[in-house]
Amino acid sequence: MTVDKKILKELFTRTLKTRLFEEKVWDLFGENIVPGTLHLYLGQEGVAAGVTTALKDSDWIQSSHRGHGHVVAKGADMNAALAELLGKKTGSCKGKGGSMHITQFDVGVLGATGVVASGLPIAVGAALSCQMRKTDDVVVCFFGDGASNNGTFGESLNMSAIWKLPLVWIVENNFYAMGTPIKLTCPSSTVAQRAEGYCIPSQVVDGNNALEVYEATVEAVKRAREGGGPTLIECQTYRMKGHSRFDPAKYRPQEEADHWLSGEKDAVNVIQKIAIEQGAITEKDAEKIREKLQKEVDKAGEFAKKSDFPEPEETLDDVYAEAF
Amino acid sequence: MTVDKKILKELFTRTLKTRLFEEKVWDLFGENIVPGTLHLYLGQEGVAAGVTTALKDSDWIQSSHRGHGHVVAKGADMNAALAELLGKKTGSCKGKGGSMHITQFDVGVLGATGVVASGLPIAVGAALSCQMRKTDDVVVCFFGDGASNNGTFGESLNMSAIWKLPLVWIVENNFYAMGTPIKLTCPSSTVAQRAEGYCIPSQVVDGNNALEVYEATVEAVKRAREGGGPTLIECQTYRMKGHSRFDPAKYRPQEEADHWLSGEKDAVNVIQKIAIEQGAITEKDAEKIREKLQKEVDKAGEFAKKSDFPEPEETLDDVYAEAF
Amino acid sequence: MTEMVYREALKAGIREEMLRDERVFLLGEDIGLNWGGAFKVTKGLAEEFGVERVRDTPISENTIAGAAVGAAITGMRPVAEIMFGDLITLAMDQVCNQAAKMRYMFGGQTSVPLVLRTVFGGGKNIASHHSQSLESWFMHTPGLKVAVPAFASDVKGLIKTAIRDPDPVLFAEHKLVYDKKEEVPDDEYLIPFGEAKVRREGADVTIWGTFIMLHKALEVAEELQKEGISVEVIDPRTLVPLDKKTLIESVKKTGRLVLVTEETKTGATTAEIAAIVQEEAFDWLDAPIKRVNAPDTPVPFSPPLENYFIPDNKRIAQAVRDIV
Amino acid sequence: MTEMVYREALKAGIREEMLRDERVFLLGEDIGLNWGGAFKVTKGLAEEFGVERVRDTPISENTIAGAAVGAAITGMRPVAEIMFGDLITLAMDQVCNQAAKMRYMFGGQTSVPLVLRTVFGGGKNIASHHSQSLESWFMHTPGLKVAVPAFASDVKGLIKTAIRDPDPVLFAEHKLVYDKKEEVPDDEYLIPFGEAKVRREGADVTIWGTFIMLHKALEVAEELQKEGISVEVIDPRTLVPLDKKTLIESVKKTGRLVLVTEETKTGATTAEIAAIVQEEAFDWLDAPIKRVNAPDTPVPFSPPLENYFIPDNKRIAQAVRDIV
Ligand SMILES: Cc1ncc(C[n+]2csc(CCOP(=O)(O)OP(=O)(O)O)c2C)c(N)n1
Ligand SMILES: Cc1ncc(C[n+]2csc(CCOP(=O)(O)OP(=O)(O)O)c2C)c(N)n1
Ligand SMILES: [Mg+2]
Ligand SMILES: [Mg+2]
Repeated sequence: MTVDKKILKELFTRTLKTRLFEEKVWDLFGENIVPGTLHLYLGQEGVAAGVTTALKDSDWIQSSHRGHGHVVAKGADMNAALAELLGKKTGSCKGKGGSMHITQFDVGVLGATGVVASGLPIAVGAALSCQMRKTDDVVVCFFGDGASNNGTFGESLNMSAIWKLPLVWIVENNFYAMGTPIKLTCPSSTVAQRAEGYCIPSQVVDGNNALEVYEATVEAVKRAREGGGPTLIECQTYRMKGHSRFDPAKYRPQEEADHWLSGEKDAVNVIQKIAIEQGAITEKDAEKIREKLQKEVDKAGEFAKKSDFPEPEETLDDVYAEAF
Repeated sequence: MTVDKKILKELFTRTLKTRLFEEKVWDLFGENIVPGTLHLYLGQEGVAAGVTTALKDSDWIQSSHRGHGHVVAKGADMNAALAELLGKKTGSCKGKGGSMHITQFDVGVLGATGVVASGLPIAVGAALSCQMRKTDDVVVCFFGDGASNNGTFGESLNMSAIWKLPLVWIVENNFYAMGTPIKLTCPSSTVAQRAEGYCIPSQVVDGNNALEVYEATVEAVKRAREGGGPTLIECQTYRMKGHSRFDPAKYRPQEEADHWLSGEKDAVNVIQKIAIEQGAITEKDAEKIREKLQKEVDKAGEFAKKSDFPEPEETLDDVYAEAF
Repeated sequence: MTEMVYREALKAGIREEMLRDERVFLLGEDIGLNWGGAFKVTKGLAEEFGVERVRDTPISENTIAGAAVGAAITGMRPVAEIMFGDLITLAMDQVCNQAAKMRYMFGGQTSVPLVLRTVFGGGKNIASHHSQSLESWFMHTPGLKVAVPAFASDVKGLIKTAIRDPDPVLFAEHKLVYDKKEEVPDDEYLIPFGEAKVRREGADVTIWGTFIMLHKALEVAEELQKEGISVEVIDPRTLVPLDKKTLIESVKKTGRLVLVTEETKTGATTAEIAAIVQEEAFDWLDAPIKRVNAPDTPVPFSPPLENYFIPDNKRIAQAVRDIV
Repeated sequence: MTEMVYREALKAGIREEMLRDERVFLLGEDIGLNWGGAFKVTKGLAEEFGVERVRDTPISENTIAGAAVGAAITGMRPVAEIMFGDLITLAMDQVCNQAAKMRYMFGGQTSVPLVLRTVFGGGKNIASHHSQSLESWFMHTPGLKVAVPAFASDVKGLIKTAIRDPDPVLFAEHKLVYDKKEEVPDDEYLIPFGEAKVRREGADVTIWGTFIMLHKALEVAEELQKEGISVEVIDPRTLVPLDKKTLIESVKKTGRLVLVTEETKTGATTAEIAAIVQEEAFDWLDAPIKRVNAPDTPVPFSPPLENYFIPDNKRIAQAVRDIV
């Protein structure tokens, strides 16, 4: 596949933006102003960037509990995203959702969810809706290696296959579910192997390489739009931090961590190198892009911090369309 | 595999016994004395007979909603089984369970269940228990093609694989889940294909041929006992009647039904022919066996009919080990 | 007005909505061509509207419910069916964590206009896994609305309201009311949620109940009239929203209240109603509120046991006599 | 006596039982070597007893629960953990249809001696999918026992009783009590199920509640004492079996009752308690029974919202003042 230079630049930009967003979250967390827990997307940016760059605005994504990166890459308003993480009234969910439910419907995010693997059935329904309404929109569903052990996985893959839904399944295989290494819970060497049982074509790609992810997604999206049904793409990647807020991830073998967390494997470095090599951007462009994004992110941080908390009574709003 | 003549005779006997039992149930149903609904095993006897003949007494089976055949083949007391179907106090569940919960723990039946696919997790736990208690018992779990679309299927197959449990998964693929043909709900041509995703060896056999089923089960049980983990066997078969009590099964294509319901495919005929050809029994033996079994079954029918219903107040018993 | 059974009135309501709004579609197990629903509610609709809009699904309860969620939030109006209420146990995450909470946890970004139809109740001798009455679980789930139509004239107006409602509705039916006949208006009509119906006026005691128990209560009221006891019978029609006003006014008039449902007693909807009434009409109560429920046991199979389990006219009448 | 936190007392109880009975084993997600349980309850046990007996599982809630059932009915004593109470939604079939009903529907043929540990409650700002209090669902499930330990001195004795109980026990914990300290007996002790504990004696009003609300109630009682209001505080310790006697006696003494739990109000356990007390102590009640619960909303994320959601000392005190 020859990839347009604009696309390469976009891939770099989205990867970096997602990274900078998460670094900001990490800083705010350090300031102790992020309530609750956090599942950072740091390290996995290549996946969200690669996937979402292959989508059009009206396509949908279904996120997981590790959702910041997905919404940012899909084009979220970062002010509203960061404000949500801080529990502010200006947050996209008015402070009701927080990290695990960070969602921006208007940019095509169906929802982030705290229940592992619960997004898969929802993605099935959304894709069915796209099909029945005769749109040419597709749905992409992100979930983790751990999620593929939950019952909804088989049910949802199957339903997507029998109805030939316009759906792309993205497994973000970061080799751990909390502290549990995938080797303990998955007998095969890839998650992708499970797709065959449902006659769903699959592919394994380097999730830290946004270009590889992009190319695989383009192909899958094309198939989906043309009525060819679902595809599963396993993106192998790694968490830069632990699972959640307070996890130092000491259970990971040093060698493994060193490999994945090396500069060479870093998602931002990987796509920056490719983009420069292929003449899509210069070192200087990269710097400029970084500066611009950093400013945006910083501004979002300020916005979030300055925003007010919701009034206590707002607890009672939004349970139903109309209160009764 | 060369199969002992005793085994052939046993296969014939169990197949026939299961058939006669179900015919008796059908008769009682005709007399309008079977309360509730019924999922007859008629037609699928080769599966239960083939599987259970490969087991020892202390091995366990987990049944489904179509459980009469499983319990009878595993050696159930037919009096208690028939009495249960009639809701009698002398039933194996004291009349509390009926057709969908027909269970005889003391002959190694873990339970029949009304919730499709709910037996799979239970089989996982029983097999884990066999493993942890260092017995050499194995667990066999029966379920339908339709059940393989439920979430517990993937969860349970996976757990059995990662822990190398002494478990044999028996899919009774009768090509329908109620009125829904498998073609509508399963994208692959076999259910067995789904086992590969979990690195579980599998095999497809003619479920109307008890010998084939037996041979496949012997191999699977051997693997399980030796610590080699689970196997999945898909037994292709067909319901002689509709799904349940009042289903005339008109939705089945005539040609398909004719094929499966022909004398040649009939589970009793198939194993009788083999047993005779291989010199395990003569025509006359077959007749004698049939007469003997018929008597047993008739007696069981009489027993069941004559038995009393439970007292209404027994409703309150057996909720907990001790009432409070 | 046309006299028809509940089942037909329900179907008529669904059909009218499907004709009115092409976004309305049905999904569930065996609801389509070959079966028409386990209780034949949807019989004929697949023929009329096609198998896309009356969609048979695999046996995947959690994904059926989740697919309804995904379709609802992207512009469709799904009416999903769970064949038996007991099987919602498999879909509780999608129903209670996703459908019910989405509007809220996303801060009002989306509506979830879906209907989940299911059927509760015993009386068919189909034992513990097919006879439960679980409506109190859903009454305890903020974000859900819960309809409990018991009469043919109500069910049509209520299903139409449910389908048009912007919030997720658990639409609970009951096996024994499907065949109940009543005059049903021919013209289009909608019954607003949250409006109870006084099914019979009386002065001495109020009976509040649901489903088949209302039919029994009306019979009991008739009997008791002969003894000079005047019974008012209230049908809530929806549990969420709950019409407290009609009930409280009735209690203020009669001073006595009997609550009757088929649920097992502890934690039933009747507990909530009792708690509310003693809170809000304490000074008007002339006697303790009586609850008539099933005992705290699973539902037994055998007819004499199930008959004992399900409250009968005698128990209802006795409860009334106990407090007047 | 040694002062220790609830978490340690709970672990000590589990550990004693594992030492006493080798059939006792633990299974759940991340309970083992790398994590020790999301709330560190099982930390160190895998090191002591090995990974076979402290078994990390895939993310498969329904199969975790079902595996516990299968193990329990074949001779083991499983203690399964569902990481968050909200996730039992995925295991409701195995918990409520299988574990709870097996003894009954099989007519007493088997016991199901398992413990299902999980944790309820908010206060950690982890939003709608990780903060619920769902105990009333299980109180409404005949066949289950339900323990609700709120104090370190109770939890050890209760978990030991739970593990030895022949029936399935839903052992509910609460996130905010894990760090509560108390003197805990050094010698082995068991606390029988169904015996409430009067945590504080008083004359004017009774408070009955669970979990963290009991800790708040005790603080409130202390405050109110200064105003001359004497409050009795009752901890049920188990909801099933329920100690009505202690409660009714207390109400007969005080004539006033306030019920306090963190559950959303409609259909909470407090509804059942209110219904019972008005039934059994109607003539002793000098005022309506007051319920203090969370509002009927999902649990919000943002701190000011969650603080509003969870009943605080002020609301409890106000409820008391309202009726004395
Ligand atoms: C159904 C369910 N089970 C357990 C949890 C607790 N939990 C949260 S994240 C997580 C690990 C998920 O692993 P994976 O799917 O690989 O995603 P990752 O965190 O690695 O991105 C677990 C067990 C949950 N939230 N939902
Ligand atoms: C979880 C669940 N969903 C639906 C049903 C209703 N139901 C009972 S049997 C059945 C079909 C099962 O098909 P299959 O597993 O192929 O078994 P078969 O009846 O063909 O033996 C259905 C849908 C149920 N009992 N449980
Ligand atoms: Mg992972
Ligand atoms: Mg089948």
